[in-house]
Amino acid sequence: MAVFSGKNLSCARGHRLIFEDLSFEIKNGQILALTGPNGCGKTSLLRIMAGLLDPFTGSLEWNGEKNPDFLAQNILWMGQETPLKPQLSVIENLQFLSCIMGGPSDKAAIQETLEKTGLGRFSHYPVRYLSMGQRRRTLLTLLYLAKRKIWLIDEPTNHLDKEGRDHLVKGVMDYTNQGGMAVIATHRPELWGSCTVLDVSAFDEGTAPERIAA
Amino acid sequence: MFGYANPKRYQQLSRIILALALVFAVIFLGEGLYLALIASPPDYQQSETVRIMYIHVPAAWLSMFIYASMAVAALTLIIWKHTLAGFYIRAAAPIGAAFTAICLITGSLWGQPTWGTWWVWDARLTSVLILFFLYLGVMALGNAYDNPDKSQQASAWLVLIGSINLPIIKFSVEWWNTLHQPASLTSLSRMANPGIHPDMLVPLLVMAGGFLCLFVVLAILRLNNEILSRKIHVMRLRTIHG
Amino acid sequence: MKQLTAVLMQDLRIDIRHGGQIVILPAFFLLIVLLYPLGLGADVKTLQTSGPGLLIIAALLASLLPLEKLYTDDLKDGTMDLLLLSQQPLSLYVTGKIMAHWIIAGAPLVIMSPVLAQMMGLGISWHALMLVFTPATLLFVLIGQIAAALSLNAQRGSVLLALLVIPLYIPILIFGAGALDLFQSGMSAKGPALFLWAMLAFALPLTPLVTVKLLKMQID
Amino acid sequence: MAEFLNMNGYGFYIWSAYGAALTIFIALALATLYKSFRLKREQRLLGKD
Repeated sequence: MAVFSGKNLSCARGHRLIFEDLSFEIKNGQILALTGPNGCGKTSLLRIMAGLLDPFTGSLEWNGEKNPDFLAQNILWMGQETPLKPQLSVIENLQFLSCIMGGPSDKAAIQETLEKTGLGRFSHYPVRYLSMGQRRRTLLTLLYLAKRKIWLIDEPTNHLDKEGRDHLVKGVMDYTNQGGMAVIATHRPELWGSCTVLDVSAFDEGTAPERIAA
Repeated sequence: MFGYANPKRYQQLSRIILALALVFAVIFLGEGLYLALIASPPDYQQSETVRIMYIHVPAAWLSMFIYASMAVAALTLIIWKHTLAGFYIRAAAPIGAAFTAICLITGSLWGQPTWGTWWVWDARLTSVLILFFLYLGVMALGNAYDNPDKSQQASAWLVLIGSINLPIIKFSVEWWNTLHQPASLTSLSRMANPGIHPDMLVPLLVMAGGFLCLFVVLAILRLNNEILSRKIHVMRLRTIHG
Repeated sequence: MKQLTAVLMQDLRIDIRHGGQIVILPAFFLLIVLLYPLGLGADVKTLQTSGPGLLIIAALLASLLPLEKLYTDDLKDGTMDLLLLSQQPLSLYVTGKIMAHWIIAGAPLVIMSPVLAQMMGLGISWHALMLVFTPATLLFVLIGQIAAALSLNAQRGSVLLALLVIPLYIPILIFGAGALDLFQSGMSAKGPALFLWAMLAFALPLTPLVTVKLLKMQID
Repeated sequence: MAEFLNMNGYGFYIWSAYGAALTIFIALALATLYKSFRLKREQRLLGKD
């Protein structure tokens, strides 16, 4: 029963603390939804969890002890941007990204995962033909391919149509039901069913930070 | 690295150095100009135009010295993250460029009467011209970013890379000079630095001292500007984000 | 190691199959060399004396073209974030980028140089040209990589890039042109040619490390 | 005095050299002082609100 937690994290942007003394804890099979208005630090918190941004204070722990290498090996980051090259086909993009994230890079394995996320038919289409929803689903395929324990997804549902959104939510829910962990920065926590909600703006500098039982 | 290192200590220190440098600058330059223009004898070959050398050579020394000092500041910024060093690079670069420009202009004004052309592809002059572009590069990179920390880091790295390249450039220009130099020019360039005559050396050194003090004065003024503008940048961020 | 080939293959695919960069750069190189006879007059005497230098200058200008687009796409679309989490050192990624950059922007110039030397009426053997152009184009690529990483997030990047990079290209230009000049006049060009290879030996190991440091600085 | 200014024929070059150096220094000094004046004014404005 692994636990991924952060102790009194704070993040500085420019010369100001956008959030302070924030702690969180997430166990297997759980989804943590980060909410709060834009600019309150949701994305920055996610980037700190992913190790892409150094926190001003505080630390991240896996099963209670600091282990940055382990975290770096088991975190999968999906930001608001879509790291797909429009000229290359879906399979070529995924081959590259999967190779970077340590997943399989042979066509067969990728094709089979693409079938699972419903993009099998388009595997040889250049990405520029795909809609934004289909591109996000391609990235969801990468989530499966990379087999990483902790999924960090930033605003997955914006510019997605209904059908794309359901597909994504189902994908993440299936994953967490099988014991994975997911932290999602979102404006619509109700989409993600029974998930613990952490309002990042509550930890704003100066406001009294109430601990939210994770 | 919030703010900058020990501001208070820097404040008093800079005020003392500024005053001292200003006083010495006036003394050295006054004495130097007197020596250069009035007291020193004309050169037997170039007659009066040697007086231009009393600015040309110190300016060249200064432009090299300032770039070297920026390289040291770049090292301290990159290794010890000392933000004051980052401000120094932004403060010193324009002064270095100014000295290089003076060196080039006085060089061509000296070239016209002595060599008959406004610009002579002499090895030293060409290296100074390249150094001028290195300075422009540092200044351009310095304010190419909106995030001040990034622009400091980037220009520090450029100064480092430039300082590694400078000796290579100097060597290659000198080698190039031997390759393409028509015979007539070699005799002229020997005349350009005819083994400094002792009573010419004194005004040269005094003027160099004067330029150095002038540099210190300008550097400190510009350094204060950089620190103030960083303070305002922080204030603006704070007022906007509330 | 797999990541290096993955980056290399991806860049080559983008540039060759889709971007057509593999055609544009040599065409630009040829175009500049075409301008010289039009500008200087086509009599062999002038072309021969100034030919070697002009060839290297054309290679220098052609190598400026691809610099701006080197890392901007990867930074904007978030690939750089994934690379940081990829557990493999970033220098593999940068080395892959350097190899792809040279294959696209360097090798064609080296291959074309004998043809252009003939056009300029230079009596330089093709292996002398290879001996000089290979290190020269590699050095243009290496220093270009550092400048591209330096001016990554800057506005008006391309103008800034040229200003940063050309002063650093000057030693390569001098020794390259000097070597070709000596080769043409039959004298031994060991000195400058060796110096070019020495500069290459100096720059090759350092560039990936410095570029990684600069990219990391730009990302956070 | 005229003979001194003339610098037996080279006066033009010598004085324009010294003049150029002087103008560059003055320009740099003025730019620096003007910038510090503008920054101080900006700081006063910021200090108020």
